[in-house]
Amino acid sequence: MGRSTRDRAIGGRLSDDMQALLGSPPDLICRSLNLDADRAAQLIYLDSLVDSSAIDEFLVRSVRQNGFAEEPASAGRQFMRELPSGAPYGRILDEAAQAVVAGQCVLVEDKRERILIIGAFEAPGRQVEEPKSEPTIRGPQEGFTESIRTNIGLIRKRITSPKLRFENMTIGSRSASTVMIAWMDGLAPEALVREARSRLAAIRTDSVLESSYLEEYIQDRILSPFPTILNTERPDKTAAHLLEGKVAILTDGTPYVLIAPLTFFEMFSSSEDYYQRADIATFIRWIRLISFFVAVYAPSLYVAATTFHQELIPTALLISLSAQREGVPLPAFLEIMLMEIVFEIIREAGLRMPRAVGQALSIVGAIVLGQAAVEAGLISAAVVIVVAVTGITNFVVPVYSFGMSQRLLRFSFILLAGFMGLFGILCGTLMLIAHLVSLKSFGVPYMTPFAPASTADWLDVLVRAPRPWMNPNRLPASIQRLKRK
Amino acid sequence: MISRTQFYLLTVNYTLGTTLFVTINAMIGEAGTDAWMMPLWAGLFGMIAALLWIALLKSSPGRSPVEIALEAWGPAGAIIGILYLAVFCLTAAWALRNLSDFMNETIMPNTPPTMFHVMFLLVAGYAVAQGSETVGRLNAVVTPFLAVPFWISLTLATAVWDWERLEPAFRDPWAIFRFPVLLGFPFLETFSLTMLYPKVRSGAAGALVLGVASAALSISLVVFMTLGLLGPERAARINYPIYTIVQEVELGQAFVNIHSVLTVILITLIFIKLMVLLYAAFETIGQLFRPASRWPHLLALAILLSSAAVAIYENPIQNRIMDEAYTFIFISFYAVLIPVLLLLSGWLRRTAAGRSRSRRG
Amino acid sequence: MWLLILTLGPLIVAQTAWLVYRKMYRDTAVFLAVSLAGFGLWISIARGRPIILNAAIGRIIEAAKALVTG
Amino acid sequence: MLRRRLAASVILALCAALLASCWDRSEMNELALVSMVGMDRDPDSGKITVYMQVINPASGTSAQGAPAGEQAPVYTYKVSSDSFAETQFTFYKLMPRKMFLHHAKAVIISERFAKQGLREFINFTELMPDARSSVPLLVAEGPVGKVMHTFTPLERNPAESVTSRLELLYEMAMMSGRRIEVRDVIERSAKGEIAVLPMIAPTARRGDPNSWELNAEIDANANQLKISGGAVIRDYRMIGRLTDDELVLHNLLDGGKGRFVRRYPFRDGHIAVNMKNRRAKKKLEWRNGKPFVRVRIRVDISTVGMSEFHPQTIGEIRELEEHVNRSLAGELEDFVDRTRGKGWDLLRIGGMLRRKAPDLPDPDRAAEEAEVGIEIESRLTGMGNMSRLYDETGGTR
Repeated sequence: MGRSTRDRAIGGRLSDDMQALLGSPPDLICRSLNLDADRAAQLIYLDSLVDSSAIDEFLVRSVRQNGFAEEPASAGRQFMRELPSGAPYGRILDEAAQAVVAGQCVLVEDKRERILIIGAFEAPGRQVEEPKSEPTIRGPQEGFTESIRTNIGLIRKRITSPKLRFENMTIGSRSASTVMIAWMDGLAPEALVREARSRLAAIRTDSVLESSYLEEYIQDRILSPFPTILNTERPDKTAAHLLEGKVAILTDGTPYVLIAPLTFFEMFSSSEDYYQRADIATFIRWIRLISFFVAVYAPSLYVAATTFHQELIPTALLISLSAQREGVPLPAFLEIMLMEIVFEIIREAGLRMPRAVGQALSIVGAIVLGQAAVEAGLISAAVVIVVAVTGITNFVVPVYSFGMSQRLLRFSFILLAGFMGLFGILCGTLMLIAHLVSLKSFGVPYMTPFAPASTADWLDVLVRAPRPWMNPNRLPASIQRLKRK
Repeated sequence: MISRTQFYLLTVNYTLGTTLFVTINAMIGEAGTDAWMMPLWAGLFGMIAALLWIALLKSSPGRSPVEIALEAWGPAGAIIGILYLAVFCLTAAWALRNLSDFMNETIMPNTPPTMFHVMFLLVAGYAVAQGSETVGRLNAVVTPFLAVPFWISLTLATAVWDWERLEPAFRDPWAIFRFPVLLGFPFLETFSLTMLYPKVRSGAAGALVLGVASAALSISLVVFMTLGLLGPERAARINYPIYTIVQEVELGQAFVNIHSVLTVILITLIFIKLMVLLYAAFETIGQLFRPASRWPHLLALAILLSSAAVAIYENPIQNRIMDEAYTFIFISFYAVLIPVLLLLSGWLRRTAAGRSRSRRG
Repeated sequence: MWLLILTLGPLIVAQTAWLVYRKMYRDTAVFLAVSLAGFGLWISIARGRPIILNAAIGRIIEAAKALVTG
Repeated sequence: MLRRRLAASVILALCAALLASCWDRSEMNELALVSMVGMDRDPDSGKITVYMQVINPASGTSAQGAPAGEQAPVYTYKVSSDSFAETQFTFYKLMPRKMFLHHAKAVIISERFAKQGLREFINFTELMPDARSSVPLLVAEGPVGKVMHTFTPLERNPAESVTSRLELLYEMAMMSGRRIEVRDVIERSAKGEIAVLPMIAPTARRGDPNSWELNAEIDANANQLKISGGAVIRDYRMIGRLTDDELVLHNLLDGGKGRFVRRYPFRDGHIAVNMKNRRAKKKLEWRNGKPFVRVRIRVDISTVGMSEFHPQTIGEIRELEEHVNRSLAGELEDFVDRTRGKGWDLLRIGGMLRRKAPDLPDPDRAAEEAEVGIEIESRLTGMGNMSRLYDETGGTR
């Protein structure tokens, strides 16, 4: 008799205390399965996080058929494990609660006094879709999702090699997010993997909701406009980088994967380069390089040329420009500054606003700010052109975060140009180069393969050489440096 | 640690540094159509001097002259070190002032010189604070963007090339030796590079000598082209022949005035020179006083240099007179005399030690 | 003149204070030595009687010559 | 911490400097774009008069669209004072905008000024960093003021009109050389050699120059500028003139590479020969102690425009070439003799001697008694669109 009460106690108590502990949420289910007289069992789970069909069809049935009689296999700790029955009740309760909120299902068999934790996790989430931020015309159209297991699958399906390594870490005292380091064993330098591991381990934070959280912790220098870690939502890109011996960091709950190390010129090569014909890809790569310079320098050069060094401008052009400026109230510097800021505002608005309104915005932007401002004589037409060109060229670069840094640079250069003309631009440029060459990403100089120079790599940086011309087993210089260490 | 190539490029750019702006017309004024031979023998002398420094540096590897002085002479060495600090600062101030003179006389007449000084000091300070690697790599990255436009513009200018301007040649074989300042100014000044020398991975010696040699060659080539493009009559009179050349370059009918771009590109050379000197000064401070912080001392140096650049000389004319009177003596004092003394003392100590060891044995 | 003092003064003072606060006394000494030299030079410029370093070197060398020749 | 403070101070400094609206900054519409400069010097009073022709940008389309009504393409400002430096500043009594010399296309000197000597002006321009010495220098026949106050038809901006005409004259008629820029005058004069500058003159006036009926005037010869003749400059001073005819010959000897037409008596009529200079080389030789200058010129001739005669046989071709050689050489020889007679060393023999034989005691004497031999080698390369001419008897011959 007393036995039965005690039995009653363990299952019931657990479920009651669970209710209390979680504040009796609506989605907490405590099912008590009444089997034959001497076998009763309790199922405790959150039905918002578990696959209820799996529970009904698989769990309940196997419990009925006494499927859990034998010891659970040691393998698959994730899937099913048994709490040591001898443990103090408090600890059991905590572990059970932790398991339940993690989307697992707690099975209490009163008779045998066993508490099994069975993974039936199935969180709501979207399917694999086309990557939003970096679409390609040719090449795979699938992108990472928020579920880390899907992402791992997406990578594995591209690299079917036993050398592909994943290492699990849990970061965030509250969110306890799953983070995985992925690398190719043998390709990736030991030092790199060790570095990544130690940097991730050193993170002290309460939550990781997006990989950018990690990026801020593990990047080499905080005060820099340039990203030193690549983030992508393309599995094929990730695979390509892994095969170059780099390290990828997957974070649960975000489709963006971090890849390190990153060098400056890699930001000009998109994964599509390798799907296009070599010559075309090379051409496009150069276009990107040029448009980078245009995006950064065009407005400042305009300011410098029109307010400091007018002799640079061909006579005819100078005449028409100065004719345009007749009666324009603002100095050219302010004109450009104003238009640039307005343009940034419009762009930001365009990003945030609901799709339906976009049309209206573009009309306002185009007509009101362009034409009207010119015709009202507030802005000279040339300025509008310059700003428009820079705005467009800014979108050419394949890495979004790099585009952001370009905007930052652009404004500082305009400031310098308005301050001291070409000399100011020169100073800014030297400063920029000094900064770039001093940057490092996971111990790799940012400007590799140019400073320090390794001519062998130029074949894949300045041009996109046809694959047959390139040695498939050759790792990029950045990785080789790390290997040498 | 910087690579051999980077050190080589540094040497070349450093030597070209202010030379292209200051001495060309003086050379041509001295030797007329044969002026292009001057840098060659001066460069030869510079190479010999470089060999002397290399001998000194090889005598105790991985040490800069300042450190060598410190370990050789103790407190006296410290005084030498402070002297070197002063010398580096002075040379840097010189470079800065040449820059602002040039800018004021050419494309930006109204900007106060100090603005130029401060801007360059800021950038150079930032670069130096990042360490020798940054200095080397910055220069390596900049060099092509420097050399290509410069030589292209000179080639474009050859539209008005005229061999008649180079005649009569070889009038007076001794004329080319009548300008000893040249020994001191571009070539002995490369001594500041010995502060970077220990930072070079390997083969720094070759890089240094080769650098001086190719710098001498390119200076002589520039002088040669100046003669062929402007003729000795004009080139000897104009203050900045290079500026006049690029001013008269025409890119077709449209771009008739590209000089401001080329000017701004050219002054990068001065920047590199300044950067090296600032690095040398900063390194000297570091080796003399072993400070724990970097930025404060760069700030202090910036203050000192920005003032020294204004006070270094009253006006370019006075500067030229002083140059021709004293520069050579001044430079050869710290770049030849002191290294020789250091070398001798080191050699004496070594022989003495050897003898004592043999006596003991 | 005043502008100069207003710009440089605070810079030097703040920097020194920071160094002292960080207990880097040797650095403080070096910093003050160098920066005050510069400051002095600035003052001399601002007062319109700059010390022309170039001429100073010249004088030194002349003196040295005199010594050597006796 | 410290780095951030430094950065902040840098930004502050920048902004402060910006607010102080920097030193060399000037908006485009604060500039007076000088397109042409004219100069005159009164021989007795020594007063210098400078004309600045400034482009009027509003004559083009402006930000507000096309300008209302007809506007002058250029305005001419005039200032006179005792020295160039002073004129530069007195201009601002009249000029509301900053003088901008970089785009000046041509400099025009009055004949009397040229005769007094240009050294002062040359030094002034060379001293000014923003004045390029690579602009063509023209000598105005008669008062320079007239030239500066003349619009040119078709190419409204006189400076443009002048420069393009100089180019065309060089290409098509060799009536203007390559060495007509300020820097060439400097160099040649410094070498003690002769430079020849083009001359410009206003044509006959008709109607009121300041009224707009001029734009309705069909006769493009009236009320405009004409470039013809050459001013001989030695030692910064104008010492004489060359006619257009002589100008062609001089440019040919000077190594000009344009095409030109000469008309020679041939058989029982004349032929107009179309020539293009290929190579002109001067060589210094010594004949019994006297310098001998051998000039070798290779010209390509073509039958284009030779409406009188068309060679049919090899013999005729040779005959034509021989004839051209002889006549051109003859022309050149007596041109050289004539000019040397006047004491103008247009072949620049003196300079040549100074270069090639620097140890000569008195190069000028030697130059005077030097002999000149001119050899022409012409080749028939081009031909017109006909292989034989319509040679009926109609028309003149």
